[in-house]
Order: sequence, then structure tokens, then C-alpha cells
Amino acid sequence: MSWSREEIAQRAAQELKDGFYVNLGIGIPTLVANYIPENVQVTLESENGMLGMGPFPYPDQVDPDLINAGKQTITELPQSSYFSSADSFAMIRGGHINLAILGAMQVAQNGDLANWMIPGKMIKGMGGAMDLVAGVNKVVVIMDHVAKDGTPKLLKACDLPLTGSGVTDLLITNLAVFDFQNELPLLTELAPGVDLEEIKEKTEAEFTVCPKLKRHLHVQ
Amino acid sequence: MSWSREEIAQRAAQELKDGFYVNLGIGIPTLVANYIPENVQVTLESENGMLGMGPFPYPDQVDPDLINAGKQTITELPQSSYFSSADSFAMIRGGHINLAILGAMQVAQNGDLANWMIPGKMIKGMGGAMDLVAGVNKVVVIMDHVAKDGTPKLLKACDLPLTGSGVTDLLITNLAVFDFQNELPLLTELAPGVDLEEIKEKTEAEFTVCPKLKRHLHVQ
Amino acid sequence: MKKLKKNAANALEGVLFDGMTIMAGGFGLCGIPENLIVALRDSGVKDITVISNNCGIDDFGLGILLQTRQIKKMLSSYVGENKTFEKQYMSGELELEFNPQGTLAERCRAGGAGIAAFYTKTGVGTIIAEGKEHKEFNGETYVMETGLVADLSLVKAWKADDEGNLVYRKTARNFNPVMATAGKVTIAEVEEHVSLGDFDPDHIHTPGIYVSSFIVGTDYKKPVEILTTREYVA
Amino acid sequence: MKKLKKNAANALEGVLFDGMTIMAGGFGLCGIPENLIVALRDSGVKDITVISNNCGIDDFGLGILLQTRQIKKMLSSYVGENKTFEKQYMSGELELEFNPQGTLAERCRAGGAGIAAFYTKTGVGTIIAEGKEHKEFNGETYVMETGLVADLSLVKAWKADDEGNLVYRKTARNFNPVMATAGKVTIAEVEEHVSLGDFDPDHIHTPGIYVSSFIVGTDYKKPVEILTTREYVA
Repeated sequence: MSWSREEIAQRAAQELKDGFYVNLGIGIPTLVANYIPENVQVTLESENGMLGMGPFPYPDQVDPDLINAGKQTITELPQSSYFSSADSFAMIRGGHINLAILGAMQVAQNGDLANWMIPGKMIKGMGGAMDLVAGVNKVVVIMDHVAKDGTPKLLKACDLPLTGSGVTDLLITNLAVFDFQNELPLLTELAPGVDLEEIKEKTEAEFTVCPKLKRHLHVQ
Repeated sequence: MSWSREEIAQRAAQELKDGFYVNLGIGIPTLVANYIPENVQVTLESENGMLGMGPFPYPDQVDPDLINAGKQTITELPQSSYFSSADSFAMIRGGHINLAILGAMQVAQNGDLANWMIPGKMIKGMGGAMDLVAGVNKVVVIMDHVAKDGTPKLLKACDLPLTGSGVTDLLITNLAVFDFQNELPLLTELAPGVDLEEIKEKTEAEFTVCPKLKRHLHVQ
Repeated sequence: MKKLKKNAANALEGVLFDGMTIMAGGFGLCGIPENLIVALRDSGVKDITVISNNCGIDDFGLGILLQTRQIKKMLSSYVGENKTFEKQYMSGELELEFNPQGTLAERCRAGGAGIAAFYTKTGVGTIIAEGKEHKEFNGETYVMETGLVADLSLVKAWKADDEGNLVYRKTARNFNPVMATAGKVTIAEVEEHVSLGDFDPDHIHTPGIYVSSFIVGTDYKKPVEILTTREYVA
Repeated sequence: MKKLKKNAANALEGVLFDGMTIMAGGFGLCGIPENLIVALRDSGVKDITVISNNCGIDDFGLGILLQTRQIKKMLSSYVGENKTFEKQYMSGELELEFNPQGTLAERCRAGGAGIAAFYTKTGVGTIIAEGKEHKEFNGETYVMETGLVADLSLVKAWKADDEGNLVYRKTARNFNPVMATAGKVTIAEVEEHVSLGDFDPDHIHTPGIYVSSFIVGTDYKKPVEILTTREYVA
């Protein structure tokens, strides 16, 4: 067993604190918005130039001038504001965003993150990811624990081109949670039905195990 | 005889071309706004954050939130826009202002300009002057030809702290006009009743004399 | 000094040359100068370097300039939406310089603001920073990035007045205001031309000083790349 | 997470400490945080470094903090309006670092935007550039200036909504928006508190993310430094 996409999103949502300004990447990170804890108010930033991102529009509300960084149609809220790309990344680079949640292809034990390029194969570009990981206070990375072919994605060192060096603060996979505050990743939580042996088997990186390791049945 | 303050302003106004964006310094440069040639439309910029500066307000229009860089009360025009100090100097530093007209204490033959400090005597500060002389396309300097004690102000080298190095493009004094496009200042115009001898006597700087030297009776 | 031009072809007259560098505003297909891009294609200008966050999609936006092979080089942060792009790049027909999105925006701002270069943490330790100058500030490493200036900037705004003052709408603002400052010549296209005095001077996003000329665009398509909606719940 | 505080003293509670660095918005006496400056004086905080374009006049604005000798050092571009300033500086009581106005504004912007340093032509060849790093770009010499961050930024806006979004009025905008971005804590004072949704999101000058808290100021004096008017012509 392991965490579903929804459960990963739900686990990531626990990182949100009241009053936070948050940037959510494309994919599973977008789902995090559905699991914001009660009594916690967060403001979502979209790096194409908006603070206070609202939900998807009703069909008759769609506005081509109002999209998020994933190019999806969205809505505004009473507290929303718009600004230029330069002002948006001034905000990001300047450390004003409290939390970013984004996907990854590889994470290394020193916190290196790769999520933008597979040489010779995929050339989409880094978009705003390099700015986000360099500038945002806390970077939460979400990914499957292993690649489709079963090879580990939490590595001793990334072999793909980096998005940022030593930038990962917290890693949430479908199997476990790792904290990157110390020299080596610290395994702090296991998904239901996952044991330490499975993690060791599916992880290339060295890591330490938290004495208070939590074994979850379900993400709350 | 020599040019009056008004005549100097009038002569400086001849440098204004249609469509120019212009910054006018404090003192005589401010008077230039009264002599903008017909058929020439210029937009006045105020470095505290305004384009399209209007005339002084009528007494019942005075607004403390609307001042120019000289802290004088002013008015807005239908084409006016406001912006921050950072955006204002981005505009100035980025070379978007066509012309600046400002006063000086000393000008050197290489175009050096000093207008902000007399060590041990006057510590007001440079305000926006250093940014203006470094960033504006054409810098027109206005000053009395000699100091109150009769000593020359157009010098071989400034002894006061500089505002900018080699930044003067045109110098208009109460006696003459010098062009700074070449190695040495080129004397191009003389005020009514002023002859070359007088200029030589009252100028420390080396300069060349334009073959087409103009002797004015009046500024038009 | 009339800034309003009749149409896009008219506005581009006399400013184009082969090998030039052009900035184009927009994020994805949002807030792109649709009319000016078409006129650019029709002009036949070639070997251009385009600075733009994206390169449109295969058959819309800047993508149409790839189809005609008018683009020699792109500076972008993301081109994932365009297959023609990928093909021409892989075959070596097209040069590409990836810039992190925030670095790209800041480079444009710097170019327009007379800032020759700046130090950012973005990209340090990645291939983006390779060969660039590094410097330590307060114990952290920064990489130097230079300002960008274009021969021509093409921007899309919502409204313009006679002075060329521009106002943008929602997230269609994006790169347009910074690119407007970084063109030796800047041409804007807008949906609406308003009278002088219609704008509140406190609400103007791009002062007219940055706008050489502008046109009122026609037939705006504004395609939506990813339509996402929610259901009305009864 | 309520950002609106009861009054200036309330807003400053817990954020002040001796020796701290404070940015204060305003140009001359235009757009200065009148209420917060008075509360700063009344707090008795001392040895502060103040970053502000000017230092008020002798008995108004930041000038009142010179009278009480709470300011150890000033970073400014122009202090000509203040005689107390001149006296304290000449006697060595007060440190002073002059910054060209545009460099000062850009340093604040850089600090808020995560730019450690930038290269400008402003000041090259003057005493301002002495001892600073120089670099050539395209055959021209630039000087490196560093970003500025403050422990606290005090800004004055016209209106704020509950989120702390700010809107400024006319030339009272000046340094306030950039300084709002460069404070570890930023406190705003406004003339009017409006409801969420009253602002058009396209018209907001400072997004609430930059505003830690705000107050509605009282008894605004807004003195005019140089009253210049013209006559009605019949």
C-alpha cells in the first residue's frame, strides 16, 4: 500500500500555516488547494502575476485574461491583486512567499532537486521553478518514491540537470516523508503498509530514521 | 551686458524638441517651462514620481499629495501618470528621458559637473542629480559664468566633489553657450554686448571657438 | 507626435530589419500581441532573436513565426506547449537560451532601467549559472545576470490613451510592462483606445514615455490553453 | 491574522529594538508616515539607522527623531531642509551616508526583490563610487551597489483593505512601495480603511503580502514645504 495522489496532497496541506502565502506547482501540488485545513487561511500566489488565486471558474465565468501559471483558467477573490512578472518574481526571489509545493523527477540526499529537463529527451524549460526553489522560504517536494521502471528517485546525487542546489526542505513521496533540515534526509513518516525495509530497498540516498518515526494508517 | 535669468531660460528652451520628455531642475531650469516654443509639445517629468507635470495650482487647488521634486505644489494634466521612486529612476537611468536641464556650481572642460556639495560648508545632498546626469540622453547645464567673487566656474578641472564625470552636453551661462561634443568645449554663442575677450578673461577652461560664432542681441 | 497608428503593418513600418532582436509580451497565450505577431510574420523579416517567456503554440502566437522559420534564436523560460519548437531545436535549426522565468523578467526590467547586471540566487549550482560570474554576499552565493535590451518590444495591453499610457487587465499583464521599458522602440496593441483624461493617473501601469506607438487590435482570438471549470452545485 | 491595528503604538509593539534599521517612506514631507513617526519617538527606541530619502524638517516628520537624538545614522539623498540635521552631522553626533536618489530607491527595490547587488552608471567618477567595485559592460563603466533590507519599514498609503493591499495617491507614492517590500516587518498607515473587494485588483499598488499590519492614521498635518500657486486671470 501507499498514499494516493489525494493523500499526498492532503499530507502536503498539513504544511500550510495560517496566514501563509503559498505557491503551488502543476500536478499533484495543485490538488493541495482542496485540502487546506480548517481555521487556516492561506493566500495562493500564481507566478504569472497574481496573489489571491480563486477556484476554477464556472463555465460562464471563464476569462482568457485570467489564468494561473499552469495556464488553467481561474477566478479572482475579493483580496486578489495583479502585478507584472518582474514584480511577481521580486516577491518570490525576495523571500516573501512562505511555502512552495512542487513536483520533482529526482531529489538528492543533500537536497538537490531536478524537475525541469531530461537531456536529449524533454526540453520544456524550467519556467519559474528555479526562482521558486531559490527564493521561497520553505520548499516542499512531492514525487513518486520510484520511477515508472522501479528505479529510485531519492538519490545520492541527481544525474539530471538541477533545478536548484540543496533547496529541498521536505520531501513527500507516495511511501514516506523526509525532512531535509540536517546533513542527511530524516525519515519521519511512513505511509500505511510501508515498512522501513521497503524504503531502504527503494531509496538510493543515505538517510537517517527519526526515533519518533510515525506509521500512518491514513493522512488526516 | 549679459543674459538675464529669463533669457537664459529662454535660450535653454530652444533645446526642447517636439515629443521630448524633459526633466527640469530647481531654480532657473524651472523657468524654462515658461518658454516652450510654439508647436513643440514636451512632457515634463518630476523625479519624485510623475510624468506630465502641470502648472502651479490656483490657490484653491493646492494638494499636499502633489508636489514636484523641488517640493513645490503643482497640478496634473489629462496625460499625467504617477509611479514609485524606483520606477521613476528606472526611467531616468534607463535613458528614457530625452533632456535634463540643471544648475551647476562648476563645470570642467571635459564635461565634469559639480553641483551638490561644498565640503565643510554645504551638505544638502545630491538628491536625484547624479542619476539624472548619468542617465538622461542630453544634459544641459545652466549657471552664471563666474561666481559671486568673480572667479571662473568653467574650469580646467572641478575642485568640488563631482555630480557626474564628463556628463555635460551643453552649457548655457549668462554670457555664452558652449557645446561639449568634442574634446574641448566649443564656444558657439555670445550674449549681447559680450565679446570673446571677456569670455577668455572669465573662463579658466580651455575652449575652442566656433567658426560660426553667433553674437546675439536677444534670445528669440 | 501622434502615437495611434492605423494598423499593425503600419506601426511596424520602418522599424524592422533582418537579424533584429524582438521582445514579445505574454504568458502562454495570455496577453500576447496577436495582431502585431501576424504583421511580423507578414513582413517577412528574418533571422530574428525573440525574447519571450513562451513561444506560443504550433499554430498561434509566436508559433506562427517558427512555422515560417523567421526565428533564429529564442530566449524563453518554457516552450513545452510547442512541438514545432521542439523539432526545430532538436534538428539544430533553432537556437535556444533558457532563462529562469524570474531571471528573464528581471533581465528585461534591468535593461529598461539602466541596470547593466544584477546578482540573483536563482540558478546557482545549475547549468544556467555555468560560465557566469559568481559572488558571495552575506555568506551566500549569487550569480550575475545581465540586463536585456531589444531593438523592438511588442506588447499587449487592455487600453491606451492618446499619450500611449497603458493599462493591462488581470493576468494578461505578465511580461508586458517590463518589456515595454526595454525596447529601443516599443509598439503596443490594445483592445480599446480611450480619451486623454479617461485614466486615473494613479492607475496607469505603463507611462506613455515607453510607448513609441500603438494600434487598436482586431479579431482577438484569446485562445484558452487549458480550460478548467467547476460545476454549479444545485 | 487581522492586519488592522488599533493605533500606531499598538502596531509598533514588540517590533522595536535599540540599534535597529528602519526605512521610512516619503519625499520631503509628502507621503510620510506621520503617525508612526510620532509613535516611534514616543517609544524611546534609540541608536536607530534610518533609511529615508529626506529627514523631514526640524520640527516635523523624521526631524522630531533628530531632536530627541534617537537616530544614530541616516541613509538619504537630500537633507537640505533640516538644520538640526546639519548641526548634528557637523558636530559628529550623527552619521550620514549619502546615496543618489535613484540608487537609494533601487537599493530598496533590490533588497525587497532578492537582488544582492546591481551595476549602475550613477555616481561613477564621483566620491559616491569610491571604494566600490567597478565593472565594464559594453565599453561603459558601472559601479556596484548592494541591496538594502530593513528590520522595519514604515510606509504611508492612501487606502488599505483588510488584506493590507495598499493604494497610494499622486506623488505621495514615491519611496513607499519599494520600502514596503524591503522591511522584514512592514507597517503601513493609511487615511482610509476600505472593505475587501473595494479595490479593483488591477489598481493595487502594494499587494498585502508585503504588509505585516496597518493602522488608520489620525490628525494628518500634511504640511506643504513650498507653496507655489498661480493667480486666476479674469
